[in-house]
This record gives sequence, C-alpha cells and structure tokens, in this order.
Amino acid sequence: MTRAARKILFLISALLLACVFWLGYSQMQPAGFVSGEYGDRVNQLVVPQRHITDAVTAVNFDIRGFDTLGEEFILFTSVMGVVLLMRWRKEPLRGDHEDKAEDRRVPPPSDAVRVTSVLLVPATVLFGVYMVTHGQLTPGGGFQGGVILATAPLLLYLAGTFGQFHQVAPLRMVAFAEAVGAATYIFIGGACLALGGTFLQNLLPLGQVGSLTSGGIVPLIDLGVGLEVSGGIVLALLAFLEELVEEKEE
Amino acid sequence: MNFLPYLVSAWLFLIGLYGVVTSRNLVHLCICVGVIQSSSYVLLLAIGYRIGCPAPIFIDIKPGTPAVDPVVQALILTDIVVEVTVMALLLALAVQIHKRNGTLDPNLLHAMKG
Amino acid sequence: MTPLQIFILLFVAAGGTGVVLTRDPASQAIVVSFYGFLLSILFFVFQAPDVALSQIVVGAVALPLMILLALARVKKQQREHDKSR
Amino acid sequence: MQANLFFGLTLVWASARSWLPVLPVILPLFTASLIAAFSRLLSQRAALALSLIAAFFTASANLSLARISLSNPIVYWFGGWSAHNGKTLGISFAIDPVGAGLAAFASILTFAALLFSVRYFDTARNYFYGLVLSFLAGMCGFALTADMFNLFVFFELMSAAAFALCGQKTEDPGSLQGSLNFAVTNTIGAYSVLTGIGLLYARTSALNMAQMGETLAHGPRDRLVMAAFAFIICGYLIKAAVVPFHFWLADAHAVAPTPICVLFSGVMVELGLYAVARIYWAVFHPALHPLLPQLRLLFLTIGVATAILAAIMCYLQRNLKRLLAFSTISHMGLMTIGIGLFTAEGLAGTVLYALGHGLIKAALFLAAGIVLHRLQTVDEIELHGRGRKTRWAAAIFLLGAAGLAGVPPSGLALGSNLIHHSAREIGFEWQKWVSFFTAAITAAAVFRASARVFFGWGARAGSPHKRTSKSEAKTETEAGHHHTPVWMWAPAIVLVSGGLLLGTLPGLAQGALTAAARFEDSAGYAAHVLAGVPLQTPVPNTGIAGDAWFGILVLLVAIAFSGLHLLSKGFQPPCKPAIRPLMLLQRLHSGHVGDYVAFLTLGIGAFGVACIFLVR
Repeated sequence: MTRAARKILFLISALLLACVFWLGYSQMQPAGFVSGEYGDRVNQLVVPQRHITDAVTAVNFDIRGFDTLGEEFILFTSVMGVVLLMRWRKEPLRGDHEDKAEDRRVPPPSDAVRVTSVLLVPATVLFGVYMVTHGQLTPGGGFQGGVILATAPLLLYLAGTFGQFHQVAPLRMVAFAEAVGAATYIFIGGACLALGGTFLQNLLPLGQVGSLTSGGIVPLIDLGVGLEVSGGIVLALLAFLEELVEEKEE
Repeated sequence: MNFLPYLVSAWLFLIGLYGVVTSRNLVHLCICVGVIQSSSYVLLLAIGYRIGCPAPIFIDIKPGTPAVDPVVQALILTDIVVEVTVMALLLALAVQIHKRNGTLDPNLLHAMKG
Repeated sequence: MTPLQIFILLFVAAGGTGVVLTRDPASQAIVVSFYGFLLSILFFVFQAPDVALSQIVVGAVALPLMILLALARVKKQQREHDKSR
Repeated sequence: MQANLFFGLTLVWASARSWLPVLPVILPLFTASLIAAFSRLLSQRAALALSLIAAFFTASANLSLARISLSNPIVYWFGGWSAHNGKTLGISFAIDPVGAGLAAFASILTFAALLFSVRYFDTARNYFYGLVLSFLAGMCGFALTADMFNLFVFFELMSAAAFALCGQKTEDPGSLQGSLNFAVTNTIGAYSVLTGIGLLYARTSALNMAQMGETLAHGPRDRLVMAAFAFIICGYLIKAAVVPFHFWLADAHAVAPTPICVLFSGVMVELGLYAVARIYWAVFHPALHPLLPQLRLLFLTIGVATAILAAIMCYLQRNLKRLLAFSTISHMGLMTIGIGLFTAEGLAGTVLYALGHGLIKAALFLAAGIVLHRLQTVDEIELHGRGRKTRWAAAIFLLGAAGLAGVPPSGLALGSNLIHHSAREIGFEWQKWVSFFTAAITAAAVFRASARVFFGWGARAGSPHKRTSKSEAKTETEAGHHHTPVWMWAPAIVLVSGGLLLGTLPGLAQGALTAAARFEDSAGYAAHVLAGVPLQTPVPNTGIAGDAWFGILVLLVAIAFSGLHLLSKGFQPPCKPAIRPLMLLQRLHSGHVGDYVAFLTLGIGAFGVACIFLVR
C-alpha cells in the first residue's frame, strides 16, 4: 500500500474505532463516581486482617499475589529475551571487562561530574533499600525500589568508572541475583503450600501494624522482587550498553 | 468534565495508533506503542478514582475510611511493568533489524512480501 | 474534578500527541521523558502515589534511558554500515 | 514397617494432590529461573535435560488434572482468598478438561520441540531453554485461570517469551521484521483487551470471570457491555490470527526457528480462540444470550473469510514455512466457525479439530525443519527435485497432507464431523462446503510442494522471481547436514501418527462432548466457582455419525488438483488477468507493520460498531 492509501484506510478505521469508544464510554459512570465495591472491601480488610497499611501493596503481594508472580516473570522473561537478542555473537556472555575498560582512550569526565555521581551512589542505594523495605507501609515497594537500585550502577558508569561497575556488580552475580529473586517468589509460595495452606497463602505472623516486619510474607516477597527487578533492569540496560562500551575502547 | 479522563484515554489510544501506522522509524514506532499503553493507565486510573477520597494508605488516615480503589492501582502497576519490559523487547528487535538491514524505516524493509 | 486535575489531563493528552508527532527519535526520547513525568503527576493528583512512583522511575528514567541507548547503538551501526559500503 | 511405608506414600500422594493445580505454572517457571541462575555452570545438554524433565512433568500434571477434572472442575484459590457470598477477592484457577487438555497438549508439543532442538542452537546460550519454559508456563496459566486480569497477565507472559523466541535466530542474515510485526500487533491486541477489562471492571467491580458474568446478567445489556465485548474478543482474536488480524502470523512463522513454529502454530494461536470461547461462555453468555443468532452470524462471517482467504494465500506460497503458516490461518478460520456455532457439539468438534490439526501441523513444521537442515533452504522452487534423499521428510509431508485433508481416523475428521453435524442442525448446511474447500486447498498446497520437492514433478522453473528465501540458509543447525538425526524425525513421526490416529482413541469424542457441555454451562460454572456447587450439566448423548467419505473425497480432490496443476504448467508466474485479484490479495500482505496496524484498527472498529449495532 502507498503511504496515502494507508493513511486513508487508517483514518476511516479510526473513525469507526472512535465511534466504539464514544458509544461505549458514554455509558460509563462519570469518573470519580464509579462504584468500586471490590476496592472498598479491600480497603476495609487490609489493616485488620493483614496488618498492612498500604492497600495497593496488599493487593499486589497478598490478595492478588499470583498476578504479581506472573508480572515478575514477565520481567524476568523479557530480560532473558533482551539479553539473548542483543548478545547474539558466538562467544559466551563475558563478565571481564575490567582490563579493557581501564584503559579507555576517551577523555575522562570532569571531576565535578565524577564527584557528584559517586556521592549520589550511596544516597541512591539507601533510598532504594528504604523503598524496598517499606513497601507494606508507605507508597513504593519492591518494584519501585528495585528500579532505583538499578540506577546506582549507572551513576557509576556516568562517573566513568565502568571497571568499578563490574567490580561492584559482576555480571554473573547480577544474573544470578536476578534469577534468585525470581525464584524466591515461587519458593515463598511453595513454602506456604508445604505448610498446609494454599499457594501464596499468608501464613506467617502478621506483626505489629506499622512495623517493618508487619504483613507476614509480604515483606519477604518485596525483598525478592526488589532483587529481581534491580538485577533485571541492570542486565537489560547493560545489554543495550555493551557494544557502546566496546566502541569507546577502539 | 467528569468524562474528560475517558476522552483523554480514547484519544491516546487513537493517536498512538496513528503514530504506529504513519511511523517512518521503528524506534519511533515502539514509542508510539508506549503511548497506546498509557491510554489504559488513564482509563484504569479514572475508574478507580473517587471524588474527595484520599489515597489508600492507612497511615495518616484511620483504617476503614473510604479511599480510592486500590485494586485498579495494582492493575496499573502491573501494566507499567509490562510496558517497560515489552518496550525493551521491541527496542532490542528494532536494533537488531537495523543491524541486519541498515535501516529503521519500515517503508524500506520489504523482506516479507506476499 | 478539580481544575488542577483537568489541567493535568489536558496536558497529558497534549503530551501524548507531542510524543507521537515528534518524528525524530532522539528528541522523542526527551519528549517521552517529559510525558512520563506528566503521567506521574497525573497519578499523583488522582491519589495514586504508588503508581506515581513507579511511573516516575520507569517512565521518566528507565525508559528514556533505554531509548537513548538503543539510539546510540543504532547510530554506531549506521556508521559501520556506511563504512562497509 | 509396611504401615509406615503406606502412610508415607499416602502423605506423598496427598501433598502431590495439593500441589497439582499450581504445578503446571510453577514447575516450568522455577526450572527457568534455575537455568538462568546457573546458566554458566550448566552445559547446554544439562539445561536441555532439565527443560525436558520439566516439560515432561508439566505434561503429566496437566494430564492428571484433565482426568481428575472430568468428574468435576477443580477450583483452586490462590492465597486462600476464596469466594464469600458470591463475591471474590483473590485469584482462582478453574480447571476443566478443556483447559487442562490444552495445557497438556502445549506441554507435549514443547517436549517435542525441545527434543527437535537438540542440535539446534549451538550459538545460543541456555537462556533459550529458559524462554521456552516461560512460554510453556504462560500457556498453561492462560488455559487454567478463571480470572480476567490473570488471563491478561499470562497472555503477556506467553507473548513476551514468544516475541523473544521469534526473533532469536539472530545469526540469520534475513530480516527480523516478522518478529517485530508480531510483537507490535500482539501488544496492541493486549491493550485492546486491557481496555475491555477496564470497562467491565467499571460496570461489575469484579475481576473473577464467574462473578463478572453474574453481575452482567443482572445489569442492563447496553453499549458499554458490547464495547467491552468487542475490545476483549478482538484482542484475543488478534492472537488467534483471524482475518483481518492474521497478517502477523505468516511473517512470524517465516522468521521463527522451526521448533518455535511448532509451538506457535500447534497451540499458541489456538489458545487465542480458547480465550474467546472461555470469555464468551463464562462472562458474556448470561447477559448476551438473546443476541446469540446475530453473534453466530458475526463469527461465521469472520471464520468463513479467514478460511477462504488464507486457503488461497496458502496455495500461492513458495516458501514452505509461509505456506504452512497460511494453512494454519485457514484452519483457524474453520475453528472460528466451530466456536462461533456456540453449541456444545461445535465446541467439542473444535477442540478435537485443534488437537488433530496441532499434531499434524507441528509434524509438518518439523519436516520443513528437516528440509532446512538437510538442504539449507525452504524455497519450493529452488528445492525442485532436490529432496529425493530426505525420505523421512517426504513421508511426513505426505502423511501430513493426508491429515490436513481430514482422512477418517484423524482428529480433524472427527472434529469436522461434529462441527458439520452441529452446523446442519442450526441451519448452516453450507458450512460443509467451506470446510471442503479449505481442507482440499490446504492439503493440495502441501501435496504440490512435496511432489515438487521430493519427487521432482512439474517443470523445473528457470525462475524469474528473485530468490526470496535464500537467506534462510545455513543458519539453524551447525553441522551434520548429510543425514537426519533420530531426534529430528522421531518426534515428527510420533506427532503425525498421533494426529492421524487420534480418532481411534476410545471415548475421546464422548469425553470432549461432556467437557464442552460443561464448558458452556455458564450458570453451573458460576455456581461452581463462586459457591462450590458441583456441576450438574446433563451430558449430551449424540451418536457421532461418522462420515468417512467426506475426508477421502477431500483427499482425492486435493491430490487431483495439485497433480493437474503440476502436470499442466509447473510453476508459472501468475500473469493472466484472471489472477490479478490474487496478486492484489498477495500485495496486501506487504510486511509493512503500518498496513497491518491499519487493518487491525479497521477490524476492531468494524467488529465494535457491529456489536454496538446489535443493542442499538
């Protein structure tokens, strides 16, 4: 099809689709007035029954925890896919960049960038850990904290110390941690089953409302998810990054 | 005014499709898929919202007070994770296509005819 | 619905349109980052702080970064491609 | 001592029972994460062995689930959040023989595909096996879940793995465009589904399918419900690759590695239709049953268009893999008709048809893989007469073609008999001729290709066409091109004979009819999931009248057609004016993702407007 023909076909189809949207959406309850009886029931029970103050975390990791299991494995699968698609050459995944990266011939970044980035690293790690561990109490959780943790190695990269990056997070360790994080979820679920509940049934003591250990299995799952997400994002970004680093070496 | 979120959601879906159909660069195309995905965030967000209710975090508010729907928010969270992962895969595919064919323009890729 | 919410919604609609209509991927990465930021504000004003946090770490940081890295790789491949021709 | 042993065994059995429902999902996923964690320590053989073991146990778990659920569906609540007063909080599986059977089928095909890939990816690392296992887990979860959003999650898990696997033959100098087209269209489909889920959630405030159905039945049947129906069904129809959403399938199959094609054609697209049937019967049927005649027409239109268009496209192909892919689309059209009759008989027929077709198509793809392995191309014209020595592939091709025609003991014959019978009963006598045409043309295409490749029939073409698929060459397998190893032909032979002899399994048809009747008992399903009331569906007792001649007639017509074609001209570039519409049709399959998405938009828009029109 020519570009013009494609555009005309699309505009006609989009008109039809717009009709579907218009006719369908016009019978919705207005936004802000939708009766969410499911959500109300969840809001009623999270604190008394689960000792979790962040209802979204409770839905994610307890009430609909099985969805999140699938979600974590979507991430896990995609990371495997990206790594496989990007590193397609015959040699196996290499973890030893140190020697090559040390003697790069690009001009090093300025001291100001260096210092700022390196100073930011502990702050980022701290913030990430805080977020992972407070998932059941305040907004945030394993996923958000995991992504923040994943940015720490990137700051190191910005500081021009890619070699150090590999020392801090050797690739094989990152890949291992990611897989272990993913397996943790299943492991916890299976442990609940072995203890006589159903899969992912929250059987641990629920703890004091508002404390770090409240919520039974939820903080444990949060930790696993944090590990998996941070590892996964680092691996995915590295897969995109790898050849660029080599280029700088040339 | 209360229908505005639905309209915005529908608009994002359609404009994203427009971007995909008319795209001349596969990276641009992947990002347009992301815009279609954001349409579903806005829709779900609007469905979960209750006028005048706080967020479902029961630290500062008393447990049991009416709050916005946490279930929908959990769905959006899943959705966001799916978005970033699918986007990573799409971008990886686009990079590989460029490596193979030397172009990102779908109009110039013609290996699949017939 | 408060005026702030309406305002942000309109901004999001415009932002999405802007992302689509920015045809150059490099500048699009910047626009997308801005759009991700707008969405996270939207989530925030609609009382979804959890989602807003996710959106800001993904939409405004991780995703644009991934796009930029992909583009850098494409650029490098383009140079090699031109060289070999 | 003996008492102890007995006690121990009982304990093991009891705990196995409690693990059984989750096993099909968590076993492959856990193995995948093990393989990823130790991807450097494990040799490729060890990873393969692990995946084979996981696939084997997943298959056994699914089979025993299917057997247990034959007496009554198993409802399994995750996290212990069961339903109260008809309201649900958590996620549940509702395992019935149809779902568990499909999951078992997926595991069996995965096993065969893994076996076939023994010498395949010397370049790829162990992540390949992790991806295949994730794919399997996604398919199993998809087939077993009873929750609308959970279905979406597993849909995405399955898709993410599929996108990566499809593009993974990255050493191949050919284009990867096919996998991008696949990924883009299916992702848009997923978001169409999510939009529909949002609309339904706004109306019902539930995500459990049974609860959604109950709530919808008591609410109005209005435009909102129909829009949600359209978005969700279209999203899954994109996966099922029916016209006009079918474009991605042929492209994806042309680039995907052979073992992955087996999974795509054999079971993944069928799962798209499974979702359509499941969602219709569990969620929409209580509300929409007065519209059944109109919906039936809608689905039959789509099915007929798919069957006929794709059959024609199939005959026009010269790349063996694309030919088989279009044949899959065409048979998907017939299955859409079977589902779209909305009868127990039609559904049972479709399930049997899907099993038979999946087995035979999987074997055919494996045979194409053998041809590619031995001769380094899958282009029919280039291969002219070169396949004389690849006897295994020739045998599988011929048997497979007979299977596609639907010769009697095959699963396709059994399935299409049931579908014909049901169609006749509700007044669609002509459905038989659509089926005749499709089966004959797709079988003829395979016959033509095998006659040309393996026996050198037809004129040797000094082909004016440019060589389309030379790029497929020299990539998939590393060495040993002079012979066909046993792990290549053995799975294919087992699959094709399984497909051809499926109809001889005693009790299969009756079991399928029972399962289908239960599947379609919406009220019983809801009561079973929400309140634990055992299903009391009356079991239909239709005598299955075999029409053996139909399949044989199709077979004869197919052989005659392909033979005449080859003897009269051989391959000739189409240039006569009569063929011009065909060329136009061929040009529509442009490989341009923009075109595909434009047609996709048209499909969703038209389907949606038609649905909304029904409730004006």
